[in-house]
Amino acid sequence: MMDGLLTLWRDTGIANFTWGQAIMLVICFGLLYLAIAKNFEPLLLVTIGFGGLLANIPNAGLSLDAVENAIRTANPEVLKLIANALATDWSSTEILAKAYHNSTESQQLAAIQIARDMGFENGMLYNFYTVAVASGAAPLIIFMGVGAMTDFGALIANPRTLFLGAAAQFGIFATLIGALALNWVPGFEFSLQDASAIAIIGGADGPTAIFLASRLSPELLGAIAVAAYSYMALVPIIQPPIMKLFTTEQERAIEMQQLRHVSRLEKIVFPLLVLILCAVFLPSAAPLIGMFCFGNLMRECGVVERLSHTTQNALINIVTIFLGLSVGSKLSADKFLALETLGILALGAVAFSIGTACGVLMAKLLGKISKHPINPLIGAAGVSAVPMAARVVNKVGLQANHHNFLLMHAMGPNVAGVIGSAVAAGVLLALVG
Amino acid sequence: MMDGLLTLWRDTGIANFTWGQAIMLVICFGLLYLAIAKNFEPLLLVTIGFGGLLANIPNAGLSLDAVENAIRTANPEVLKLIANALATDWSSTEILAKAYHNSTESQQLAAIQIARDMGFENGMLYNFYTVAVASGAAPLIIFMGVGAMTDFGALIANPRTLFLGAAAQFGIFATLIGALALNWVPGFEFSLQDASAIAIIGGADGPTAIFLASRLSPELLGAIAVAAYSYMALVPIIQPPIMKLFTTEQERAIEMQQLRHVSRLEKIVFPLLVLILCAVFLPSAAPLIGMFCFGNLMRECGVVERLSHTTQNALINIVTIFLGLSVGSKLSADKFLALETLGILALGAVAFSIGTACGVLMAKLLGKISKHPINPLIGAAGVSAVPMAARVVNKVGLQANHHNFLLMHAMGPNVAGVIGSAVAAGVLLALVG
Amino acid sequence: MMDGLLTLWRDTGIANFTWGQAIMLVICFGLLYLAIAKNFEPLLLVTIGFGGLLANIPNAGLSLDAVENAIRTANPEVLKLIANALATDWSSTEILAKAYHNSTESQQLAAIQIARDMGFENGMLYNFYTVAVASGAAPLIIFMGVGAMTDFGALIANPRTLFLGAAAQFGIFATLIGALALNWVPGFEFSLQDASAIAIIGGADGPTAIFLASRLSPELLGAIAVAAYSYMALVPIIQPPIMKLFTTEQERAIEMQQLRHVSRLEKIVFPLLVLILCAVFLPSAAPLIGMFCFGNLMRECGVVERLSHTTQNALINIVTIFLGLSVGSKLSADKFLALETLGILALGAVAFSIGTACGVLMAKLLGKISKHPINPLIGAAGVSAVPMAARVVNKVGLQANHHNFLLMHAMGPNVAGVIGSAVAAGVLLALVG
Amino acid sequence: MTNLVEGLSLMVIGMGTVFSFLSVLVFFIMLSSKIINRFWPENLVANETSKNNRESNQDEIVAVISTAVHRYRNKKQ
Amino acid sequence: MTNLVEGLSLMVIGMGTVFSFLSVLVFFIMLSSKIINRFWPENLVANETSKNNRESNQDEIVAVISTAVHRYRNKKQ
Amino acid sequence: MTNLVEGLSLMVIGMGTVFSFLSVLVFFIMLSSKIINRFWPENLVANETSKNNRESNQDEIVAVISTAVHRYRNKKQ
Ligand code: NA
Ligand code: NA
Ligand code: NA
Repeated sequence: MMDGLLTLWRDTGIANFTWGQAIMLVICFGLLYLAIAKNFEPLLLVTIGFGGLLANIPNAGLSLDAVENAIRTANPEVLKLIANALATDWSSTEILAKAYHNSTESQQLAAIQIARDMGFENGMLYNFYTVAVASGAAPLIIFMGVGAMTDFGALIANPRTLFLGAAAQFGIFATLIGALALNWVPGFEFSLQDASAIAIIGGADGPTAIFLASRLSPELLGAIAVAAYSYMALVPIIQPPIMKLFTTEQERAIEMQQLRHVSRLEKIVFPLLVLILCAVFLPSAAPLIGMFCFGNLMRECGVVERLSHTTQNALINIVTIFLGLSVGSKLSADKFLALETLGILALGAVAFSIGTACGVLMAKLLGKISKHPINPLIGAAGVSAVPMAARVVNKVGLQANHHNFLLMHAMGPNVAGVIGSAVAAGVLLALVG
Repeated sequence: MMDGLLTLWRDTGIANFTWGQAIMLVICFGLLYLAIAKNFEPLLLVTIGFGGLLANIPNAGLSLDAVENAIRTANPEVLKLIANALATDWSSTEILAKAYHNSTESQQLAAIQIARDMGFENGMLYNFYTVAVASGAAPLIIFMGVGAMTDFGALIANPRTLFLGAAAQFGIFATLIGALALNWVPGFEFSLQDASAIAIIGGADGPTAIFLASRLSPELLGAIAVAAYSYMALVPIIQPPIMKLFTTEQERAIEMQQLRHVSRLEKIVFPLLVLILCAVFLPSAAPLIGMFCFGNLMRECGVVERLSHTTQNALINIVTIFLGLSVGSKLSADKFLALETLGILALGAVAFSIGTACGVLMAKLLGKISKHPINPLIGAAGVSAVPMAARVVNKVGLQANHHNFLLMHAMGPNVAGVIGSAVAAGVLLALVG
Repeated sequence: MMDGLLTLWRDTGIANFTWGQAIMLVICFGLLYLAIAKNFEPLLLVTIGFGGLLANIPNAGLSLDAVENAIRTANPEVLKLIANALATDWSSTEILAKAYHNSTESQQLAAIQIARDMGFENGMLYNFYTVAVASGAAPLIIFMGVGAMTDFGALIANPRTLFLGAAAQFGIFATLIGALALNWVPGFEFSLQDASAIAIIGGADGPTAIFLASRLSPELLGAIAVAAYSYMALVPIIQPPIMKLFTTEQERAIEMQQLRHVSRLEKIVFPLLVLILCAVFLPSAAPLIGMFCFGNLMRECGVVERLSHTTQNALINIVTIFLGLSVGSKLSADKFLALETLGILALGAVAFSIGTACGVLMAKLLGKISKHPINPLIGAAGVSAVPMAARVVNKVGLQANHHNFLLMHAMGPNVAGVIGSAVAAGVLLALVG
Repeated sequence: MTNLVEGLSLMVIGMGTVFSFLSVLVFFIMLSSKIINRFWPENLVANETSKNNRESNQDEIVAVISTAVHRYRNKKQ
Repeated sequence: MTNLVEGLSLMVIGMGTVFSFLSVLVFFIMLSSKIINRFWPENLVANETSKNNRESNQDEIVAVISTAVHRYRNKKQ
Repeated sequence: MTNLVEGLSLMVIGMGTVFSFLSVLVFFIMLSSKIINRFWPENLVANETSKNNRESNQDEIVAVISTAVHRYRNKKQ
């Protein structure tokens, strides 16, 4: 019985808490607070935040696989067998864990078989992560759902707003340079892959960021996803000053012509057109753009309404829950509480700001060569962050002119930004992946 | 930077398009056109068509597994390592790919481990196919949903209509002979498995056809599924001339007695009865019939309405999306643009026609020995294709007699056809599988 | 053709029925009868019952994996190859099957590869079991759904009712002793793991019981799940006599004060509080309590209503279907028709009775030291069995006093029982798992 | 050629099985219907009354609304 | 026998843990309720007013419809 | 340092690709819109009529109900 009590005590969180875990729990509570009290992207930040809490429960091993759970026990016999399977020596559990992650697939399989034979199992969040994120499925399915929820009418009515969505992607590539430049600061060592994954935060598009990070830099996934969703939630705070800096009161007051009616057939053809261009010019963007166009075609074609309805509701909700928990499982202290995370947060803010500025400047340029007046504010919506950025544009526009409803005009660049960042992600996958 | 541009160019679709892929894209657009503009079985043809588009994006490898993607790169070093794992030599990528598919499970595992070690991954559609179709899960879950949506009242009220559903299955077995006879034509080499998988098109039942093809002849799955759904959509064009050929105007004008009321208990007992018979006489049909009866029991038992509702909506819709994409992933040029596909399309048309004719003839026979009048048209509904075939019967009946509403009477043979083809599939699985 | 007929005959259920399977079919029909006609926990008993039917179809092998299906054929060549992979001799198929289950993971993989090479496949129910139950996912997701459906208002308004939920867990540990004591009866050989898995029936909580059994004693899972849900359905019959035995008419007539209003913020803080305590004191309960609290937070936080709605509807329904079928797949004759099952059923009844009695006695004790009157009946709701037990309390209370509405007061101990048994499960996992 | 023979035998066995299976099913459906309607007949009247009750309520509501619509329109003219 | 002893020790530890855990939970629930109701009390009046508003609208609609039904029925007689 | 150069080349290629891709898309959207609106123009009138029909029915119902509410309230005063 003393044994039992001792086992139970050794098992408790108090006896095993590390400072890192405690700090991570506080950070995750912070995310939950922002989501619940401040309504910051609650669908993702509630699920990511809670996943982070679960992942940082000491001694529960929910985000570890069978081998990592076996290593965690630090039982010398167990460690010896695993080291044997990996064909390495071992001096500490950290070194063994590192060796496990760097070994070949067949060595890893051998280690897993040994861990299973000894009764160790994958943690629940690890399983969720494997099925939902490592496979790439969850962000793609979410993207399909976003496609099914997006009306491209405004973009088709005024296709030139695509240039605004293109310009705003400069935030991505500027951040890429920034991330590489950070390597001059001691303590940072971002590879080209890492830098690309970080840069995509500037795309202001959650599923794209998670998908790219899961392909290029899974270690940084947690920090990147948190940064992406946090800044998307902060759009109403980040964007207005930048928008005002680059425009005059007069420009912000410009009223735009009403958009023409877009026919059903145009809306059906649009996703197919985007898909063909993707197939012809940028196959590496096919997973993202393909699923997005599929969702949009289901929405617009009018003959599969039941599929479209389920995609926009039950399916996207289910996948969101597991995507959030899975991303949260990557918020472990050893990965998140690193200098890199601070760098990522700083770079993310830069990315959003540059993207916003480029969008606005491009809109000014476009306004000069266009017959119809263009309010430069709508360029800010080019970063995507649908539909928050468009709403911010509308609000800032109303401040300058009480009769100026820019919401519909901002929807064009807003959804253009989604396509733009998917294209940028495709380029990065093709060249860096 | 020139390197980057070159990589990107070598990666584009233009630089990699093959004629086959271009033709397949056109075919898939054709399927989408039929689905959207002509309302041809849109739930499956939109999803299959789009899956086919994605599968034929050159250089995207969405429908390939990690090893196939590694082979696709044609990097000699990579090929050497894989050939080594498969214990074969290699002269061309085609030969290596073939060797991979013909090697043992343990060799395949070794090849997969090597491909993963080198950073290759399964394409998204390949993952969907593995989870949804190769496991057999998706068609069975759809069948469960169909069971939950089917009301067997008309069949229970007039059980002899089961004979019509039985007769119409002759289309399956006649097609089986036809497929084997086609082997005399140079260029065709259908095995008994292939012929059986093709024959089931005559069952006019999508999930049954996909399930059987995935077990017996996965290579032909794409063509078989496309043929099955296309002909199901063409029922209003294929069936009427055959129905009129085998019946006189007078016969088609026969009015039938109103069906008796069927009690709730009878409807609950029915799926259990079918399951028992399946257990006793034809266990190989148990997956199909079992899931179908399970769905129907959930519908009728009245105590699990929330499960029944979800089965008929969210669940079947989600599974339909992934089933369609998975089936579409099998529409690759090398498999679809073969002589076999033409044979399959021809045989499918024959199968539907023979099934319709046999159903009608059986109904005439039944009418002669029955006390109550039987309109021979309802035999045509025996091919299944629920509920299209029953509606066609109703329409043709109304043409002959404006007061002749056959819809409810045709529902009996119509759902009987579903059970009949599941039984036929069971026989084929037992003897050929 | 004679060959074909013979194959088909050898394949039929009649030629292969064993007595055990016939009896199991009768038992499963009994479960369906209770579920449909008597409304006994229909969501689980319909699905488990039907899963049991499917699992006992002779020769269908729906609940077997590829190797077991290969062994079932009893083809000497096949058996030899498998025995070779397992590095054993073999004299009978039973011995080989046993050797397979006792061999190491790498031997099992080798056997699976051989079975696949020879064309054998996993049965459908085996796949469902692996994905839904063996991974631990399904019971945890259901628990998340239950969390999203539970209102803790009554518990927060009167937190001392948690002691009632604690006391009722004595049923669990008394049953644990009982199961071990049964080992004195010849024929019983419950290990500590088995006894713990059986004891959790006393927790009166389906997903907790299935989760613990799947971790500690998968062999007994079928019997444990059936016992747990059966007794939960029998709560209106089991509990009232015990409640009346330990209380006087006067005590049962005690009216309680109306509960105070609980604010939204209190309800949001509650799941986070429970999670922190779990993290600090009992990490082994983290999967169960974590998912439960996650569901409840989604419900209460008010910003993710679409996720909460899907969790309470589509998601929990889908998972229930596959959980039920998977549990049913464990109702095979060789495991269910054993002396152990009778022991489990007897122990389950004891567990419920002791839990009820302890809850009532604790409520009496609490009533003595509390300022406000406490009706001892509400202690019976501490076993959980939400919301049936609370309803029974209400009914028995009304019998003693027509103005005595105890439903809301019983909801406190009722949901406390859910947390209590999750804590008990955590202790068992930590010390026995 | 051998395949064709095999195919023919498959056809005979297959159609035979389909017909036997469905014939047995016809028999058992008839049997079960007879048993059920003799021993556990559905209380149609009770059922339909309760159903009618519900429906008649709905009917009444529909009637009320349509009358209202009607009167409203007549008044408009 | 050893098993029984183990079982008894499990029982003591188990019930001990359950009671300790839930006791601590009781304490923290009470504490948090006190803190919340002191520092962030729910503005019940405001909440219920907005709720009432919504509900009263519904109430009115229900009232209107039921009155219409009533009048319609009376007229029918 | 080499990385930075690579990054710069990535930026040029990336922004180039994004702009080229979206420019081609702009062109094809305009082209397809022109083709569609010339050869398969949406019969807006027909569409809107059928839609209006549905909507006008709903409008009427809304009108009836709101009138009923109105009259009911006036009577109450
Ligand atoms: Na973007
Ligand atoms: Na059929
Ligand atoms: Na409990």
